[in-house]
Amino acid sequence: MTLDKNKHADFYKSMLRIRRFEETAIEAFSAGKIPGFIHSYIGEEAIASGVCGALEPGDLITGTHRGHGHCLAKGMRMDRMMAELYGKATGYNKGKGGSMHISDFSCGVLGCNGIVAGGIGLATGAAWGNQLQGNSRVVACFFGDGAMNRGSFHEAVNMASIWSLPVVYVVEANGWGISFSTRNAINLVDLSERAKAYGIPGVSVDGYDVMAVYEAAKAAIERARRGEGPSMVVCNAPRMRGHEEGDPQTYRPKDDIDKAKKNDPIKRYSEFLVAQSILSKDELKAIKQQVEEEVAQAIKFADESPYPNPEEALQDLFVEEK
Amino acid sequence: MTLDKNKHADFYKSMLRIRRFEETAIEAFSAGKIPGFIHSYIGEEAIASGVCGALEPGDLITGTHRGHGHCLAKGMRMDRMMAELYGKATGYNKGKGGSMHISDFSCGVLGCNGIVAGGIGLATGAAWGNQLQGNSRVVACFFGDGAMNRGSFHEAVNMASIWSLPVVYVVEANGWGISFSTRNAINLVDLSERAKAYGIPGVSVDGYDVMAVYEAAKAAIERARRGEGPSMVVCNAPRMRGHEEGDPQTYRPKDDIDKAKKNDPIKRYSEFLVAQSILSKDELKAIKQQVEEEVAQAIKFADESPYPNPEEALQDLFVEEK
Amino acid sequence: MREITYAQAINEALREEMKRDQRVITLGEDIGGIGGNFGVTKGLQEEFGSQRVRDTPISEDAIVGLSLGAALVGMRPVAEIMFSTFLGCCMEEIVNQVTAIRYMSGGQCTIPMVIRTANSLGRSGAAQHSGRAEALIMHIPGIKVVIPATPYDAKGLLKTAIRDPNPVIFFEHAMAYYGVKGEVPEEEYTIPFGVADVKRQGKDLTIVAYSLMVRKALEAAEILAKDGINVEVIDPRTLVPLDMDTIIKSVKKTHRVIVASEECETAGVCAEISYRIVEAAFDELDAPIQRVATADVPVPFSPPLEKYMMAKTEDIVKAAKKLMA
Amino acid sequence: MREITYAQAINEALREEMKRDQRVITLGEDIGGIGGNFGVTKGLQEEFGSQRVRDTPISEDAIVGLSLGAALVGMRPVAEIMFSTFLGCCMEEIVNQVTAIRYMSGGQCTIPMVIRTANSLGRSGAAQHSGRAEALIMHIPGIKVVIPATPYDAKGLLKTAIRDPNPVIFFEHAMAYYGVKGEVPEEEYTIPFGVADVKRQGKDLTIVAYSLMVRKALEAAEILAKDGINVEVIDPRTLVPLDMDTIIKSVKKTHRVIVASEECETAGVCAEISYRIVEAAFDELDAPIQRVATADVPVPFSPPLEKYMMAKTEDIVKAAKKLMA
Ligand SMILES: Cc1ncc(C[n+]2csc(CCOP(=O)(O)OP(=O)(O)O)c2C)c(N)n1
Ligand SMILES: Cc1ncc(C[n+]2csc(CCOP(=O)(O)OP(=O)(O)O)c2C)c(N)n1
Ligand SMILES: [Mg+2]
Ligand SMILES: [Mg+2]
Repeated sequence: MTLDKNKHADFYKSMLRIRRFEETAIEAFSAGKIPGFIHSYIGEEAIASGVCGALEPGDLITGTHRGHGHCLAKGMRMDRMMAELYGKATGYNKGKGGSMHISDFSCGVLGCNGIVAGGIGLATGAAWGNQLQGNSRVVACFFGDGAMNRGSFHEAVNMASIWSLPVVYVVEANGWGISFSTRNAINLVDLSERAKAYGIPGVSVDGYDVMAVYEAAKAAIERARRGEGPSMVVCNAPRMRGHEEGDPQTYRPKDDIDKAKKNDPIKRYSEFLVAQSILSKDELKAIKQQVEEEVAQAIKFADESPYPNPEEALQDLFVEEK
Repeated sequence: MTLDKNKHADFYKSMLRIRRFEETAIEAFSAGKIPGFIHSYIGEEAIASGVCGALEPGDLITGTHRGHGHCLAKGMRMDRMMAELYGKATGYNKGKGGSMHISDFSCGVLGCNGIVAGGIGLATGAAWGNQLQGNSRVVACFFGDGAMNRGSFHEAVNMASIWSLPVVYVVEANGWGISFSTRNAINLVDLSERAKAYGIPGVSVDGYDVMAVYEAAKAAIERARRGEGPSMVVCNAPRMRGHEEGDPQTYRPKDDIDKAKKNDPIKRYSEFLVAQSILSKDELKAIKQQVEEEVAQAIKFADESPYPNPEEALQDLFVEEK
Repeated sequence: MREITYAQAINEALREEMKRDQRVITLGEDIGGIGGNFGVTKGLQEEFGSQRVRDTPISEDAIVGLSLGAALVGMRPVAEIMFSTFLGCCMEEIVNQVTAIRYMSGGQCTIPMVIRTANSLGRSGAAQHSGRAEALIMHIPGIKVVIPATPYDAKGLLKTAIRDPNPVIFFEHAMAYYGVKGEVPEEEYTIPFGVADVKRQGKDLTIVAYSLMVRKALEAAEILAKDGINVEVIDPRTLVPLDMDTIIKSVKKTHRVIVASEECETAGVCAEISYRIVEAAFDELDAPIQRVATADVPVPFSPPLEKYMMAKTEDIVKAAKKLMA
Repeated sequence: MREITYAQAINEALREEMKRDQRVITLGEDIGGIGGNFGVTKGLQEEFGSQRVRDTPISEDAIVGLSLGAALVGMRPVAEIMFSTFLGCCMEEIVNQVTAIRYMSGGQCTIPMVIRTANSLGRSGAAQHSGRAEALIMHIPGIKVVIPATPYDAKGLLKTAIRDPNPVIFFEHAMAYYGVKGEVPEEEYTIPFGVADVKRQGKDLTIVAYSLMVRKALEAAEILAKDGINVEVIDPRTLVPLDMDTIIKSVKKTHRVIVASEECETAGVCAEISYRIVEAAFDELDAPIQRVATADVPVPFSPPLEKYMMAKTEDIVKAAKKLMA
């Protein structure tokens, strides 16, 4: 597949937005400005960027506890995301969700989810709703390799298969579920084999390669849009950092981490873009500049925003009927 | 595989015991003597008989809501089973379990289970316990084709696979989950394909053919006993009666039922035994006679047994420590 | 007025709401082909098609999970979980997803979905088919809990549930489906949530009861009437929201209360209602509140055992006599 | 006496019981490689090997299901469910299997298993990581419910739990693991179930509190002492069985009660304890029981929001002043 220059620029920008957002959030977290936990998407930027790059604006996604990348790639704003991480009133969720639960329904982000596999049922249900409404929307459902062992995964994927629902299951195979190696958790060399249990197509791609992810996702999304049902796209992308910030990864061989870092998907991609003369160094720099400005502005916004009024804790449970 | 005459006689007797127990229980149910529900095992006799015929005495099983056959094939007594169905004090479970929950731990029956897929986790855990104890016991875990879509199935089978547990998953593929056709519930022509999701062997056999079931089960059980891990044996055996007694099967084409009945596994097997001169008609008759006596005695026992004292309802919750 | 069964009332509510609003869909095990395990949805698939009335595999977690997703994109799913004991199979979806997502989102979305399920004590279903799960759900914020006793209430409340923009769980009772009949008007009506119904007026003693326990409370009231004890029976009908005003008004009149339910005794609905009565009307009480509930054991199969451990009419009568002594 | 953390106390109990009895095994997510998400099981895998200390996939239903099966063949599994909100993922196993199988079998088998899990309100975990699930489990017959407040209680009760031939759920608290320290003897000891501990003697007012709420109750007692209000703090330590004797004895002395808990307010443990107090000591009460619990909403992420909706020391003080007024 040959992609035009703009697509490449979009990919690069998307990946960089994620990387820089995460790096900045980690700094703020270390400085004590962000409560709770941070599961960074560093190293997996190509996955969300490639998949969301293949979606149409009306399409929907669900994210995970490691969900900042999903949100950004789908087009959410950095400032309101950062504010949400801070627990500020100006955050997407008014401070009620935090890092693991950011959502923006107006942007098609049905929510990140702190329960492993927690978004799979609802993503599949959204696809069902779309099918019933006869629209052509597709849902991309992100989850980790660890989530493939939850019963919720199994039940939802089976239902999507028998009802030919327009959903694409994107497995972010970073090789780990916290400290437990996926090699020990699943007795398969190629995780996409699991798709066979449901009679749906499954494919494995290099999750560090945004173009490979895009291509596989595009095929799966088009298939879904044609009404031919769900597919599974396994994106292999060795985890570059700890499970969450603060994880010393004592359980993991050092050279495994080093190898992952050496293959850094953004570094690789930018070198490729320049080497292939798709984008010049200056063009990349200009993109970087935009991203830096956005990040700086996001931190400023989050820093300066107020906390919600404590009494708001009791709001937003039920819709009050008029 | 050539089997000796005694093995055939055992199979025939086992299948007949199940058939006649069920027919008799159905009569008693129609006469209002049995409370609750009856999910008869008629048509599936070859499955439990073939599988349990391949087990050693110390091995364990778990059954389902359709579990009388599992219990009988594993060697449980008809009289105490029938008494349990009646809710009598002399029943295996003192009347606390009833049809869907009969168990006999001393006979290796860890219990039937009224929750679809409810026994899969505990069967797998029993296998884990056996593995830890270093004994060579195997667990045969029975469940229906409908149970394959429950999350509990998925989680437990995956765990059995990664830990190489000595358990054999026996799928009783009768084509239905109540009124819902398995063809509509699972997008696979051959259900044993699902085993691929876990990297374990899966095989499909004619569930009306006791010898085929035995052979497949034996291979799986031996493999498990050698410490090589779990397998899945799918036994295809079209349902001969309604889901439960009283089910008019309005949802099912009549010729589908007729076809199942025409292939009656016991009729087929007895004809085979005689045609191949393995057992004579007289020998079959003698077995029949024994079974009739056992059934008559079981009904008499159940009829004459007392109900439990009402206050016993409050016992057996916790083990009281001495 | 015509009399119909509890099952028929629910069937009518579903049919009318599906006619009224194209977004209303329903899904669950066997609900299409045979109208559900209890025949409650009979005829709906013929009328509305197999898209809007969907038979599902045996996958309770996905039934609830998919309903949630469909609700988030604007449908109004009604999910059936055949027996309330099976709620354990989809508890995560209820606890962490259905009840949490709107709140976590800061109010961005609405989740107009209903989970219909059946309690089923009293039919020799044994431990795994005799659920009473209302207390578990009542403890989880973010879902309304409806538990009707009569065909009239069932129909009017189910219509309200389907129109509610929030998650609602609707507890039916398997013994009521064909065992309880009652007057239901031909004309359309709905019943608001949070409005208790005084099922019998009285002045000596208040019995708060819901679901099938209302019938037993009324039976007990008849028996007690013969001893000159004049019982008021109040059915809250919805546990969330809970109409304490009507209950407290009654307590202020009678000064004696029994709270009766088929649930397991410990940490259930009865305790909650009792707490709120004590909180709001401590000085009005002439005696401690009596709780009549089912013994804290799994449900046994054998009829004499099940009968023994269940909350019964006689238990209410006994508690009343103790209170009046 | 030496002081250790709550986490260390649990670690020691596990280590000692695993040494004492070969049948004791433990399983859960990340419990081996890193000693669990909270480091509570640190060192156990090194000491006892990866067979007896098993890392599992993310499969809570199977963690509990397999534990049950292992218990049925004579092992003594201790399952860890990382956060108590995840109990929704294995609720069916708890409701219909673990708590039912012995009873359904007519007492044929024993199920010596423990489920360890962590409540975790108060650390910005937001709705899905701030569980308090004790009320849900308390309502289900067939499982003992243990919920210790101090390292001493945690160690002694966990040892008892592991030796108990029945299913036990053991609620720890993530904020206590390293936030609560206390004296724990070097010598072996166990604490029996069903024996409440008087954490502070007093005569004016009884506060019944458990888990992290004990600390807040003691803080409140200190504050109230300055106003001359002499508070007794009782920690039941186990909710099933529940030691009402000790509570009632205190009520008979103080005639005023606060029941305090971090759980969601409605239909929780506080209501149950209150009901039982009213039932047993109605005439001893000088005022309605006050309940101090957490607001009926999912837990919000932002610290000021979370702080606002949580049951706090100040809330107890306020309730006490109201009671004493
Ligand atoms: C049901 C459930 N169990 C356990 C956890 C705790 N937990 C949070 S993230 C995580 C690992 C998830 O692994 P994976 O799905 O591969 O995602 P990754 O973190 O690797 O991106 C676990 C076990 C949880 N949040 N939900
Ligand atoms: C978790 C759960 N969901 C639903 C049911 C109701 N139910 C009882 S049997 C049955 C069908 C089971 O189908 P299958 O597993 O194929 O077994 P079969 O009855 O065909 O032998 C259903 C849905 C149940 N008992 N448990
Ligand atoms: Mg992972
Ligand atoms: Mg079947």
